[in-house]
Amino acid sequence: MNGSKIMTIDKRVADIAAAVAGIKDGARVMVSGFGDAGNPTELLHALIDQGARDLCIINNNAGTGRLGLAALMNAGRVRKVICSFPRSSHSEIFQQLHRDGKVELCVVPQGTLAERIRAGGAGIGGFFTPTSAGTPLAEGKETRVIDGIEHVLEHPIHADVALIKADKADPLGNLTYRLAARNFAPAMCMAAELSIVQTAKIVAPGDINAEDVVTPGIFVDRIVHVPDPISEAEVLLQQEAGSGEAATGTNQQQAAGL
Amino acid sequence: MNGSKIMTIDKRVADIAAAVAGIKDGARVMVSGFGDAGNPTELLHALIDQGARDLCIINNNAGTGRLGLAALMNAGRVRKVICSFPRSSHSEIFQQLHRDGKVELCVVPQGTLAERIRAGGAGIGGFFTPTSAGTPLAEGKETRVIDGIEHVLEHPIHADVALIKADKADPLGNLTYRLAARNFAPAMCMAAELSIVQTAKIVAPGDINAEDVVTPGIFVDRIVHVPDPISEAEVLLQQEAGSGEAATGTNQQQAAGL
Amino acid sequence: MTPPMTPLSREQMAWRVAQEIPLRASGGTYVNLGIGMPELVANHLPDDAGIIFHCENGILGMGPVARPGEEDFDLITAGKKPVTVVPGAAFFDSTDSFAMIRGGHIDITVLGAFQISRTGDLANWSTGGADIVPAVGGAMDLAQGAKRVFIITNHQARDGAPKIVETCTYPLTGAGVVSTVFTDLAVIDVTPAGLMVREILDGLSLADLQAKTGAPLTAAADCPALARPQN
Amino acid sequence: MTPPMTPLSREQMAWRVAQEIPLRASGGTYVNLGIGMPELVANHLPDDAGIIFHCENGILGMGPVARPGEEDFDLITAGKKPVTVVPGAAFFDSTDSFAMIRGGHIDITVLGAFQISRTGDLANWSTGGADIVPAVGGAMDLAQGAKRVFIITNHQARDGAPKIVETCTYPLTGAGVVSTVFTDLAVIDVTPAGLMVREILDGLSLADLQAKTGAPLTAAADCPALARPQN
Repeated sequence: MNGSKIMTIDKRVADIAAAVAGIKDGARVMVSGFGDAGNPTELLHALIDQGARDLCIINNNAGTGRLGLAALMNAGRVRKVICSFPRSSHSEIFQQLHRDGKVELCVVPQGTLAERIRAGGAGIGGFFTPTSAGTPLAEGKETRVIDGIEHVLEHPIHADVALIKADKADPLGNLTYRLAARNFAPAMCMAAELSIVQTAKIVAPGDINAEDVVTPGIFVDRIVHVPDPISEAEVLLQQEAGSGEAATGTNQQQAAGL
Repeated sequence: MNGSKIMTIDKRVADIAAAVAGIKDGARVMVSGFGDAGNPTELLHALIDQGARDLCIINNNAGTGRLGLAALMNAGRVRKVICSFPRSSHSEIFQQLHRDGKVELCVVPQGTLAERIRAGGAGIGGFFTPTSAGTPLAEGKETRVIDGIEHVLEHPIHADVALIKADKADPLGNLTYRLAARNFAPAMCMAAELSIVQTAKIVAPGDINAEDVVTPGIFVDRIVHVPDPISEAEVLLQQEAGSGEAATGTNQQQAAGL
Repeated sequence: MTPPMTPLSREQMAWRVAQEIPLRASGGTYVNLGIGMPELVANHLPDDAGIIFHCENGILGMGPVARPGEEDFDLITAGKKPVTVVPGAAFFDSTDSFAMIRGGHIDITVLGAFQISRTGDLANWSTGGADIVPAVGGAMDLAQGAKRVFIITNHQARDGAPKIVETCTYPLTGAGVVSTVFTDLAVIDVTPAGLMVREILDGLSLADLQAKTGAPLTAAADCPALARPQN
Repeated sequence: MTPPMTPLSREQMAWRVAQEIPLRASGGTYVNLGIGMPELVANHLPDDAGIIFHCENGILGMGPVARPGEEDFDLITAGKKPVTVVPGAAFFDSTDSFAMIRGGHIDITVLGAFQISRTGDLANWSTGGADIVPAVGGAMDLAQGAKRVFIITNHQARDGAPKIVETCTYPLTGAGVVSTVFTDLAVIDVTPAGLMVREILDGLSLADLQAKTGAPLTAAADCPALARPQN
């Protein structure tokens, strides 16, 4: 880093345990990612080690394979999932827990989910959307015909914590993301009281062109450096090629086994 | 440009007259810019030459100095302005027209203006915001107490046309903006039926890193190359320094005099 | 009367849908393909056709599937398949991606279906079974938001039940959203006047088609034969 | 009783406000300064204080005013002044900028005022005169959205009328939004129990201050003197 005058701001924490410190039982936790792109797997494993339970998870999916969100659910820490698509391939852990009545499910259309999260971050008290009008997902919701089209009133989603995977971060919390790994991360950083980011690269202030910042630092609270994040899809691909180990559990296991 | 396979998409038009062709009398026209940053001055001058009148303008301000939006208003083409701050310094043309009852004014809080434009582009039928609750700007509007806080229901703003100033564009319409010249442009590109962009630089597809695109091409319809756009603030600065000419009117005048 | 031709195969149905997508528009045609059979439509569109594929997870300018060994799992489709992008692609977040969908910026979406009603209601996300975990993804947003909704589906379910029905019995994805239904037997437009058969499998009578359909169909006397690829 | 000291100058008031802004928080303090007197507050904050200035037109990390000859009119403040940025700055569009303001992400905004009511109502955008073009800008968003709203203002208007009043007579900017009022005579917190004088100009009695104020004030018996810079 340099001696720039704004270097008194430094949101980096020492390690991944410090990153998830203080997350409370019962917390509402937003988790970035769509499929395998943008999952904060190491933060989720640290949350298993940290011990918080009775969590309400907000994510596009409901965990796949055995790592990350699936591992957190398998550890019995999740009470409820708010998501758009819990039935991805390899989502057996969630499906079993849901069938057993151990995890509650709230399904939200993906665009409504994204917009509700943004509304939470942007101070919007509610909004009308045509999406889901006339469908079972609108049952019990206020509706209104606007310009001849039936709309559903949707409410903002806030969270106590967001767990986010970025590609680059500077100490002020300015972030960029790789390719399609961006998805829900920017809106979740806005909507959570405490935004915790694992980033593959840490750069000096100014190294991200100010015009290219995707998430401005105002929406970020803690940064932890995870230089080589695990990808479950890559693990599965290696397994199919016969070259991989079974992937399981926590960061300790990950450090030992993978 | 290259021979890339997507080059059948080419939103460039031959000249600035072609850029504004077809704008109808009575059109709702969004105009990017905040102060002097991001004003599509050449497009506005082309609109004077094009002749459309009885226009409803949506902009953060209401024109300053004698160029661009102020020139359009001075030419008697504007029926109504929807904006947040019409009382900038050098806004004499608008103020006189408004006092004379020749231009109607609708003042909207700046954040509500931005959010209403985004709502227009994003298919939101309306939203609740605490901004303006309890003030004269909420008079006649539906209100609702949400979580103990009074909110005002605000409606989306759509437009027939957006006139936009960008820094870089590729033929597909992907855009970037300089510094703080971005302001209202991305939301306006989303909310207008026809988005017309003047850009200082035209680059080949792929020359803007896909992660750094600010306005994706789906929101853009026409692109015109204006390599060296005029800045009224720079003109004024030069005048103060005694080195400039009086700035006036249309592109022809601009080409002749400046 | 000639015996009916073989119904269209999945690839032939995808080819037929592709014929309906405007090519080489200088302003581009923005298309979102749903997961499953709709993805096949891309196989039948020329490379330089001016079509930009949108992926709900934040991509404009999706290209071909990634070659083995070149997969990058930060670059996947809505169906979670590793993919590539074309020059001039753009990445953006989920709120912008769904602003494109919900704001009416996607010209055409191609989706599968469990059922389509006479008035264009679509059911394609849930069979309503208590034993199935419900999962909607972006289906409701696409059905409601795209300018035109094309459905690609077999005319009948595996058990022979009609998929085009008077009223959907499965949970709705959207009400009155379908533009055109492309089946293995016909092309049918949803219009204010009801379901209009635009093309019908060569050798199949309207009465035959009606017998496989759960809602009333109308067709011109000179209704053309269902187009199919030459090879 | 000593005669009252000279009321604070504009720069001294700005200095006093600056004392209330948390410095060197490792997470940063995000501050938006309104146009006019609030801008002076930046003069009294050290460069390395961990404070990030937000401009409503789409900047985080505003730096000093641009030097003559180095102005770039694509890089201006909300007050349209050419400015600079610090390393680690970010640019964004108006919707994101106001999401920061309206979503409660700005720690402190410093604004001017025509009137402040006993319950923290703020009037600072219009005197309601029919001859004046109304112009609100981002004032209502800032007043409603920032975590804390600091007001910097002379205690009385030029004609001697109190600016702190029982009920605002000018059009409101926001209801119940003000946290603290910093005047040339006092620092006054808006609390559920009413207006609490936290500091009062040395030598000025509470009764004197109350006489210049249009709403009831309360103060502790040992209310400290209004702090002012040494030089």
